[in-house]
Formats: sequence, C-alpha cells, structure tokens
Amino acid sequence: SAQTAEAPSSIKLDFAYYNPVSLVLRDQKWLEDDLAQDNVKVEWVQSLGSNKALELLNSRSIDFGSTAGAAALLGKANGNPIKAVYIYSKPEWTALVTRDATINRVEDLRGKKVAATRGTDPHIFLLRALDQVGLSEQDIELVQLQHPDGKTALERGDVDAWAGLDPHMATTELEQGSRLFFRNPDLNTYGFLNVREAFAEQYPGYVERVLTAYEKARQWAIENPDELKTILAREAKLSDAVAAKQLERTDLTSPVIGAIHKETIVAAGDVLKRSGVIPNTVEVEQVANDLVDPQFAEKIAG
Amino acid sequence: MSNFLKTNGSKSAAISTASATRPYRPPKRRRAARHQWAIGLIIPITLLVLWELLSRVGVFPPNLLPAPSAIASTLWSLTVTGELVEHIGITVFRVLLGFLIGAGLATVFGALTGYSRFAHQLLDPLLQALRSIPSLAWVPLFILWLGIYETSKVSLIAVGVFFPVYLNLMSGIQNVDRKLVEVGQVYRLNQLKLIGRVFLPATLPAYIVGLRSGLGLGWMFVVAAEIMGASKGLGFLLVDGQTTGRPDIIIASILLFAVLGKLTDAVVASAGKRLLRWQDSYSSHHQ
Amino acid sequence: MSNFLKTNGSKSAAISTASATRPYRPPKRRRAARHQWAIGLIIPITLLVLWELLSRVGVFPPNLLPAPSAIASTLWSLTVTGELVEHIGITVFRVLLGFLIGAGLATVFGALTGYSRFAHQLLDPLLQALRSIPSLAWVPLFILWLGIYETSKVSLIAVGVFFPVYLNLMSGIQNVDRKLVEVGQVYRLNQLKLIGRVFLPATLPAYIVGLRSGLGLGWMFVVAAEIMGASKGLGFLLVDGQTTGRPDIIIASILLFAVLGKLTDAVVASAGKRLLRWQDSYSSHHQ
Amino acid sequence: MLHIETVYKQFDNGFVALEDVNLQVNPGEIVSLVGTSGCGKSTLLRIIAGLDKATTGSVSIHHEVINAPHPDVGIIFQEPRLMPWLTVQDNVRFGLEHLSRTDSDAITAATLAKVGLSDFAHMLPRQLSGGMAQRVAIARALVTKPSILLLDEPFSALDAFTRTKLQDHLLHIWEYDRPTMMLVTHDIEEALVLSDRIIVLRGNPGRIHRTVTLDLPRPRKRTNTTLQQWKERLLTELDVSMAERSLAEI
Amino acid sequence: MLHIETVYKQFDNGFVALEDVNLQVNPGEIVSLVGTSGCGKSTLLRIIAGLDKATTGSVSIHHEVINAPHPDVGIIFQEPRLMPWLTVQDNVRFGLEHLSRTDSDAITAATLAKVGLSDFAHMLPRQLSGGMAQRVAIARALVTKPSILLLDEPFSALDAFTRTKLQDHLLHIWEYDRPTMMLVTHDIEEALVLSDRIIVLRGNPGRIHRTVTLDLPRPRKRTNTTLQQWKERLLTELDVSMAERSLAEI
Ligand SMILES: Nc1ncnc2c1ncn2[C@@H]1O[C@H](COP(=O)(O)OP(=O)(O)OP(=O)(O)O)[C@@H](O)[C@H]1O
Ligand SMILES: Nc1ncnc2c1ncn2[C@@H]1O[C@H](COP(=O)(O)OP(=O)(O)OP(=O)(O)O)[C@@H](O)[C@H]1O
Ligand SMILES: [Mg+2]
Ligand SMILES: [Mg+2]
Repeated sequence: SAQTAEAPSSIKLDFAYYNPVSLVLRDQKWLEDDLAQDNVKVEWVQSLGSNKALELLNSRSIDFGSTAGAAALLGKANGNPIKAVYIYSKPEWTALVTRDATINRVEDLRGKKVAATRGTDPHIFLLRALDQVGLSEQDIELVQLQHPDGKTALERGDVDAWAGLDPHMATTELEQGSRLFFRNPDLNTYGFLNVREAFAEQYPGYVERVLTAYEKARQWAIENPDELKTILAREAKLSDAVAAKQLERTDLTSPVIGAIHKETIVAAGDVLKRSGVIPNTVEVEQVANDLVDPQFAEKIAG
Repeated sequence: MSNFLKTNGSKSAAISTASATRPYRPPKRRRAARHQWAIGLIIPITLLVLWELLSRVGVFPPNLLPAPSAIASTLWSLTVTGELVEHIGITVFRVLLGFLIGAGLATVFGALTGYSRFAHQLLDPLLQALRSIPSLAWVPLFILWLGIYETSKVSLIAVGVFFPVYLNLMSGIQNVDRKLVEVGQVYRLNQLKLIGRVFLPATLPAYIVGLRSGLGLGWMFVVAAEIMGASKGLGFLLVDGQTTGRPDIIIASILLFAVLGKLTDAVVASAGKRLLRWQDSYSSHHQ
Repeated sequence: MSNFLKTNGSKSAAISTASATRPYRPPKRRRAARHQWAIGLIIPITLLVLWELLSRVGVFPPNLLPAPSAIASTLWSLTVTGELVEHIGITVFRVLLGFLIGAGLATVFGALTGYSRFAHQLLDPLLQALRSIPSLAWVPLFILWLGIYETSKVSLIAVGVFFPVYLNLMSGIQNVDRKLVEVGQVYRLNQLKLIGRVFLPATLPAYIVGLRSGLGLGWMFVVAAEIMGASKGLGFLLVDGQTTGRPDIIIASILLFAVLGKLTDAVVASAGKRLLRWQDSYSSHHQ
Repeated sequence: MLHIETVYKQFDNGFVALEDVNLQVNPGEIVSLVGTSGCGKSTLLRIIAGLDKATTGSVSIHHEVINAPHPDVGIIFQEPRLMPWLTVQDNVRFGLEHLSRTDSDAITAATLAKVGLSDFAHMLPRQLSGGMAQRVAIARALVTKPSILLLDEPFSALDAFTRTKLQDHLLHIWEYDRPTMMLVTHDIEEALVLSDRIIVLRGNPGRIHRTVTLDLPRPRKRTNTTLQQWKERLLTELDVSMAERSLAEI
Repeated sequence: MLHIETVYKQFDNGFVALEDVNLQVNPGEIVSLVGTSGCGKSTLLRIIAGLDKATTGSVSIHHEVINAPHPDVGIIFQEPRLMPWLTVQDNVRFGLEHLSRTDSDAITAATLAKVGLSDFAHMLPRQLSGGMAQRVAIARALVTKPSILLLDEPFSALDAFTRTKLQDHLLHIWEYDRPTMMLVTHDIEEALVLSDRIIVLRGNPGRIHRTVTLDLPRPRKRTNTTLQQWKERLLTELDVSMAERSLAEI
C-alpha cells in the first residue's frame, strides 16, 4: 500500500447508530488489527447525528465522520473542509409519518402542522416531497423539533405529521401504530463517509486502509444479517423488532460514491437553498463537485 | 426647628464662607461614575481587535471561528431583513415572562421554606433535588406535560429562573440577623407581616443576587425552551446554526446572548443598587 | 479560676438539685433532627406512588412516561451489568473536578472584583455578559479550543460552576458590613489578609449559597459537556436515551441527576452549616 | 401584674445564666435591675419579653403564662436594633402600622421631638451617631405606649444632659400612663431617681441578691440626702459582693 | 505628637459634623472628649484613626499627615465590632498575628484575665452579654499596645464596679507604656479621674467649646474636692450650653 507520508499517530473515526457498518467495524476490530503493525492507534468517537459528526470533523476531533449526504453538502457549503469518499448505506431512514386518518398523501399536508429538524435529512425529505406535488414550506406549518421531540409531539397530537427518522420512526410505527404515509428511498440522501481534506491529502494511503476495513465490514454485514441485527440492537439499545425494521430499510449494497449521489445532493441543495438554509450565493453544483471524491472507493472496490 | 441639619436655608452663608478657604470637594463617587462603564469595555474591545487580527492573518480559520467583521455582516444581513428583531423580540419576551413567573414562585417558596421550619423540611429536599436536573432533561418532560407551544417554553424558562432565586432567598431569610427579627416579634407582627417587613428587606441583598443569577439561568434555559418547536428566537437561531453548521450564526447568537444578558442584568443590578442605598456596606463606602 | 462557667466540675451538684424539681429538658433541636430528614421524603414518595398508580391504570402511556417500577427495572439491569456505576463514576468525577476548578477560579475573581473597584470595573461587565451564554452555546467553542476529551468537558463544567460562585462571592464581599472591615483596616491588614480574615469569613453565608448554586449548575452543564463525544456518563446516558428514543433511560437518568445533585448539595450544605455555627441568625435559633 | 416564678435559665451550651429568680412587679411600679456585667439582667428581660424561654420556672402577666411576646409589653434592647433600611421616622413608626398615616405621623413627630431628633427624621440608621440611634430605639418603644415597658440600659450611650432630659421624659410619661417599668441600668443614681424598687442581681448564675425599696415621692432630686446615702450603700454593696472574687478576675 | 488642624467634616448628604477643630495632643497625654450626643466626637476619632477623611483640614501624627490608619494608633469603637465568627480569644488575638502562637496565647490570656473574661475565652460573640462584648473589644485594642489609643465610650456598657476596675487597669497601662489617649466619654467623673485635659465639643456642626486642663497627680480619688467642683462646673456648663436650645428639641 502507498505510504506517501509518515503514519499518523492515531486515526479517529466516529461510530453512529445510524451507520450500522461503523458498529460492525468497531465491534470486529479489523481496523485496529490492520493498523497495529504501523503503530497507529484507532480512536472511536460516538456521533449522535450528522450535525455532530460535522462539528467533530470541523474541529479536527475526528478524521472520518459519517453523515447524511445532504448534511455533508451543508457542511461543505459552510466551509467545513471535508471530502465524501464512501457510501456506507443507502438508507430509507426518513419518511413522512402521521396518526391522522385524513392525511394520506403529501398534498393533504397543506395547512397542517408538520414537525421536522431543520437542516437534517428528514427536513430535506419533507421539502422535496412537498416540491414534487408543487407545495413549499410556506404551504404547511413547519414546527422545528428535535427528532425524538417530534415523535413525542406527534404521539401527543401536537403536530399532524412528522418528518421522521429511524429508530424513532420504527419505534412509533411498531409501538404506537403511526403510519408512514409517504415513503421514497430515492429522496433520502445516502449515508456518506467523509474524511477531512487535510487528512486525505497528508495520508491518502491510510484513507484507503480505512475504506478497505469499511468494505470488509460492509461485506460481513451483508453476509451476516442476524449478527448485524444483534450488534445494532445491542449497541443502539433497540428492541429486536425495531432493529430489524431499521435494517430492513437499509441497503448496504453499493459503496462507491458517484454521479447518482451527486445528483441527489444537488437536488437536496436546491430545496435547501429555496428554504434559506443554504445561502443564495452558494453554487450548489460546485460545492457538490468539491465534496464528492470517488477515487478512493473506486480503488478499493476495483 | 433648630439648625441641626444644614440645608440651603439660613445658614448656608456659613458654609459658603467655609468653602472660600476650604473649597468643597464633590464626593469622588460621582466623578468616577461618569467614566466607569468605559473601563469595562477595555477587555472586550481588546479581545475583539485581537480576534479580528488573528482571523485576518488566518490563525483562526473562518470555518471554525469567523472574524468579528464577518459576524457583524451576518448580523447586519439578519437585521435588514427584520429577522433579527423578531428573534430578539420573542426571546426577550419569553425570558422576561419566564423570569417573572419563576421569580414570583421562587419568592413564595423561598419565603416559605426560609421562614417555616416545617415547610423547609417538607419541600426543600425535593426542590434541592430538582435543582440539578439539566435544562435539556426537562425538554421531553415539558413537551409531554405542556406540549410544544409558548406555555411549555415559558414554563421551562421559569424553572431555570426558579432555583437560584429560591436558594438565595431561602438561605438569605435563614441568615437574617436574629436581633432584627426579635424586634418584629416584640411588635407581634403576624407571620406574613414579619416576612414582609423584616425578612424580605433584610434579605434584599441576597435576593437581588438570586434574581440576577436567575435571570442568567433564564437566558440559558431559553435555548432548551426554543428547542421545543420554535421557529423564532435566539435559542432557535443558535441551535439552527449548529444543526446547519454555520459558525457565523452560532457566534452571532452567542454574542447576542452575552449582550442581552448583560443588559437585562444591568437593569436588575441597578434597580437593586437603588433599593439597597440604605446599606452600610463595604461597597457603598468604597466607591 | 472562678466558676463563671458551669462545667461537670464541682458545682454540678447544684445543677442536679435544680434538676430534681425542674427536670432538665434537652434542647428541642436534637430531638427534632433525628426525624427531620424523613419529612422531606413525604412528597417525593407520594408523587412516586401516584405516578406508579396512574401508570398502572394507563393514564401515563408507557412510551411517554414509563412507570417507576419499569424505570427501577431499567436501573437494575444497568446496575447488574456494572454500566451504571461507570456512568455515575465518570460523571461524578467530571462534576467534582469541574466544580473544584470553577469554584476555585470564581473565588479568586469574585474576591478580586468584590474587593477592588478597579478590578470590578475592568472585569465584571465582561463576566456578567458571559454569564448568560447557554451551556449548549459553549459546546462548539470548547470543542474548537480544547477538543472533545476530558479537558474540554471538565472546563465546560467549570464554566457553569464559575458564575454563580463568582456572583455570590462578589456581591457578598460588596455587602460586608463596613464596621467589621474598618476593624481590619485599623490593624493595617494588607489587602490579601483583609480579604482572608475579614471579607471571606463575613461573606461565608453568601459564598456557600454560591457554591451550592454552582454545584447545581455543574450538574446541569455536565450534559452539555458529555454531548461532546462522550460514551460514558449520566449526561451521555440522558442524551443517548433521547436520541435512541428510550423514555425509561431518560427518566432514569433524570432521577439519577436529582438524587446525585441532592446528595452532593447536602454535603456542601452541611459543611456550610458547620462552618456557620457562629452565626447569630434567624435559622440558628429557630431550628 | 408581672410574676416571675423560680426562673432558671440554662443556655444550649450548658451555661446557666439565672437561678431561682422570683419577683413580683405591681402595675405602675418602676423596678430597676442592677448588677455586674454578665450576671443575667438582659436574659431576664428577654424572658419577660417572651423572646427567650426560661428553662424551668415561668413568667406570667396578668396571670397568663408568657410563651411569646405579650401585646402589653414593650422593650428597649441593649443595642438600638434599628432596621437599617428604614429612615429614623419609619423606624419609630415601626410598631404603629395599625394607625392611620396621619395619626402615626403626628405621634412619630411628637416623640422624635421629645428625643431631640426632629431634624433627623429622614436620615438612615447608618448616618446616626451611637447616642442618636439609641434615642431612635427609645422613641420606637415609647410610641406604642406599652403598659409594661422593659428598658435595657436605655440611656447608657447618652451624655449627662440628654440622659437627664430623657429620664424626665420617662417620668413624665409615667405620670400620665402609669406603665409598669423594668429598667436595667448601670447608673445607681439613675436607679435611685427613677425607681420604686432596686433589685441587685449577683453571681454566676445570677440570683437576686438584695432588694431595696425606695418609698420616696417623685420627682426626686439627685442631691437628696437619702438618695446619696443609698447610693453609697449600694455602691459599697456591689463592691463588696464583687470583692469576694479575686481582683484578677475582673 | 498628634496635630488636628482646622478640621472641617461634611458628609455625603451635606451634613456638616465638625467645623474648625484645632487640637494638639502631646505624647503620653490623656485627653477626654465630652459633648452632647451627635456633636461629632466619634467622627473626630474616626478621622484621627484614618478611617474617614476630613473634608478640609488635616490630622498629623509625628508630623505625618494621616490618610489611612496609622500603625501607632489603636481604637476602641463605640460598638464592640467583634468578628462574629471568632471566639472571644481569637477576637482579642486579632491584631496579634505577627506574633508566635505561644506569645499571642500568653498575651491574650493575660489581657482576658484583666477584663474578667478568662472563663469565656472559647465563647462566640453571640453568646456574650453587652458588657462582655465591650470588654472583649477593649482587650482587643489593648493587646497590641498602641502608642496612641482612641477610646470611644469604652466603658459605657459596664456597671460601676467593672468600670472602675477597667479605669484602674487603663491607668496602670498608662503608667508603664505612657500611650497617648483620646477618650470619648459621657461620664464627667471618668473624664476628671483619668485625663490631663477635657475638651468640650458643642453644637451642630461640632466645635471645640471649652478646654479644661487638670494639673492633678494620678491616681485621683473620685471624692477629691477639686474634682467634685470641676464636675459641678462642667455639668452646669453643659446644661447651660444645651439650654440655649429649646427644651423640646432634646
Ligand atoms: N446565647 C447564649 N448562649 C450562651 N450563653 C449566653 C447566651 N446569651 C447570654 N449568655 C450568657 O449569659 C450570661 C448573662 O448574659 P446577659 O446578657 O443576661 O448579661 P447582662 O446581665 O445583661 O450583662 P451586661 O450588663 O453586660 O449586658 C452571660 O454570662 C452570657 O455569657
Ligand atoms: N455617614 C454619615 N452621613 C451623614 N451624617 C452622619 C454620618 N455619620 C455621622 N453623621 C452625623 O454626624 C453627627 C456626628 O456624629 P458622631 O457619630 O460623630 O456623634 P457623636 O458625638 O459620637 O455622638 P454620640 O455621643 O451619640 O455617639 C451626627 O449628627 C450624625 O448624624
Ligand atoms: Mg445586658
Ligand atoms: Mg459617638
């Protein structure tokens, strides 16, 4: 393997409940085993959400961080120096959820109260869903709530619908009978594994080593669905049913980042721009091009 | 009436004569007061200038810590759209309302548990326990109990305000000089009057500190409050800045918190100073 | 030596004689103290029972507010795996360390700005402004400055502890009775000694209130601190419970915050009581 | 009618301040308490005022046992104990809140004039001299016209002239309202001029050592020979009672 | 050598307490200040102690103008001002911290014995009677052996016997160390027995009204006829000076 620069003393990765591959990799210690020969330590830092992972990347607290694709774009647009190098999943982690019998289509949301966390994948999903039927944020009453709080608000009836996120979504679906009335996996923006630009420039060889390990974990996860479920349920303290539901909606088959992902995040970027989360001055396409860097994943897969 | 007390009346001539040879010096406090607030600006301004410089030369990368000028321009653009006024307005409203409610309840409970031993034994342990529950932890409970609208937000802020006011008032009352309390007892003031006419005035210094602490916590709790379904407000701005990763918004809202916090605190502090003019304390002579 | 003071010595016979006809009544305080803590349990236990009952009949849906018994079993399962001890251990460690650092710094700054008018004018406005910055707002800044490891967490907690201690001490010092300060001045104590021998002891009641308030805030800030990349600790448990949607964990960690907060507070409060035995205050006679 | 029956007072720290104190004071009587510093005079007054409880024994007023401050009792403490946040005038008015503002204004103004503080009505306690503060405290106790007045060294901070004037004023009040008075004083002459009975407390714990009844008409001249003789006797008495303890102890 | 030159004192609220006070006190001299309540005695003492500044005029000690407390000056305040958190013994020891523990223990114990409080060394101020607290304050000032001692009504809370003993003790100290003393007192007899000079302050604002020089040997007997004559004269003098104001004002 190429070692253009001397080795880092340690590599810091995040692990996250929304990135099952990271849980497997952390559990199996393959990266540790591989890097031990170079005397490189591996440090795992938990990330509680895309925005936290970005914060950690931005402050150089981690070298690799897992986020939703749109979140990575947002980060990049705000000057966070990262590169997206790998797709850890194509999840359907978000959908529109309701308990109101009169809401069956996205159009029914007109004038209703909808909970979402701004800037996150569910929010983008909501905006794109609205966009598809010719509605916008102005046609509904968006209630800003953190994901778990959105679920509570939905269950209490404070809001009519909720742009949900797993595992909360799976939980309310299973336990409270909430309905996912609009689903579309293609409007989710994939799970991006990002690396700090500086790290990638200095230690490209180690980026490959990490991705290799990730690949191993991904393959293992596909081959051992039951163990994967056990690991997720144990780590994220989910009931088996919820873990199963979540994994059922997570597609781990294509790791290479590419044009399709770019398209998705550009589309996401456009709605974010319209809703004001991304400033008008930002060239979304440009940012997406800067962000997505498929070379490492292609090398590994190839 | 004799001339015990020199006023501008008949004997002022005597004073003037005295002044001729020994010019009257105005008390120093006044003179100093005029410039004293400016001294407080030295450090903040120095820090600001340093920060701008270091940003310009690139020591602080803009993605981590944008320059003051960048933040100023963010603030400016928020101002021209009128957004900022809205954010500030609603947050100030929530904090003040929560402050009034929290401080009001704390005054009742603090007076009660400070004054009555039984009330103290009954209520204080529970309140002391609740005191260390973090603002974020209250959020799900408040959503559960009160929903996500203003009631819930204002109540959460009131909770934050409650505890410092309560603690300061309660201990203040317990620390009141027994000698003065006895005077009230001799005049057979009933319990309410004893509290109102002896305990509360005697506790005023501690109470004002409690109010100031409480107000500070009110500003802190507003973030947790505005996590609950707000779409306006400084707390919302801060959290939104965090979720959407915009450091300029984060820092701008922090600065606004600092400035607004300081302003509201100054109001309480100076009201307190006015009320405490009777004090024969170190600072009242010292300044 | 005369027999000014009755001890168990020669004149005890006289006391005994007196006691024969007028039996000596032990001071009431002692007798009451034995049961007084139990009174404080009345309300919490009532609430707990009510809560369990309402949960059982289904008024509180378990997905929102699980029954105390459910929470107890969650706590139990965390205990047997040894996880709970780890969570509590690391959090207590962080809070205490942060408390020591924060309270220490606050003591220095509070003494300074309370005592010196110039220091007050220079530093106080800035500190008062920082006081109202919410714990969550500090998080990105601390990650930025200090990273995500213990230093950063402990510092953030120290920030929370700092302000109430600072404010109480500073105003406490400003409110010290001028009469006592003058005694120190007459003996020409230098500034440090004046602070140590007059201001600090005289301020002790306010200072202890500040320490208690500060400790409370320490417990609050630990959540924000443990949001910064922790994988152990009560704050982590709470936030993790929130992200993973487990109300039993959320409530369990809230209860743990309450219990631990109350316990640590009781330590400070009783240390304070011991130190303040000299007080001639309402409560010292009243209880 | 004030009955003090076998009062015994032991403080929390075990110190016994009073032992076997029996005393009966008739309505309208002026009784002085004298005795060395620390012998329990203030403690006795505090028990009568209902601020402290006798460890055993009892105090009763009109045959009612005292457990809390009695409405008929007023007290002037040994220290002024002014409310630092109230002006002189409002401190004096402290016990008058049941009256209308006009009434209390009038009474307050009149009483302030009597203690020579009319011009200081709006000053705060911290701006007063020691004697002025003590006079405010005297005024505060007098305005409510208590039928039993306890005075703990009320004039000790005053110069001879002011003191005489206030003694005269006190007697003047007594002529009109005939309050029962118990006066703690270190000034034997004052005790002699004012009181019907002088009680000498003595020892640790304090006991009643001697009672002197003065059956002389009032007002009395300080130069009155009977008084002068009594003064000599009492002073010697106190000296002798003290001399029982070695000099170094004092 | 203590020089007080044309001291004029106006307080923040505009009240003028002292006007044109000139005084020179020689080393080892005992000067008493007498005057009606509120005429500025304590204010003058505070200015000498460096705790308050004269609005105009100056006070100098050994030709050094006083701006802050001077190391040679000790003061007994009009109130005890004990540190409530220190025991009697530690209060007395307050000014002795430069000494070793053994030394300060010895001095403290000796002085406590002199003021009759040996048995109360470990009590807290709140457990003391008024006179006991005052005696602790006296002890605290005496232990440091200041060469200029300012005493503001030090004995006013004490009974006649204790007072005499402490006056004797003060003279005893004076015999050995010859400190300069300025004593504020309301007890003319005390002033006569103790001092070389008596200064009568008078009026509002206070001015020096009269100075009486007493060239008598010490110790003096209270019954000494010269003293008795002076006493009469001074009392009349004070009375007359007061009578200029209408009675109602006092
Ligand atoms: N709270 C207390 N605890 C313990 N001892 C006390 C307390 N209060 C007073 N004493 C003691 O009781 C004794 C009597 O005190 P008291 O105040 O009655 O004296 P007094 O006769 O008024 O003296 P003085 O003339 O000095 O005012 C004193 O020896 C004092 O130390
Ligand atoms: N801080 C102050 N502000 C305004 N006036 C004051 C202040 N301190 C004292 N005075 C006034 O100055 C005058 C003199 O006070 P001072 O304490 O010197 O009197 P004094 O002669 O010691 O009287 P006493 O014998 O009653 O102690 C008083 O009339 C008092 O009201
Ligand atoms: Mg007494
Ligand atoms: Mg005085």
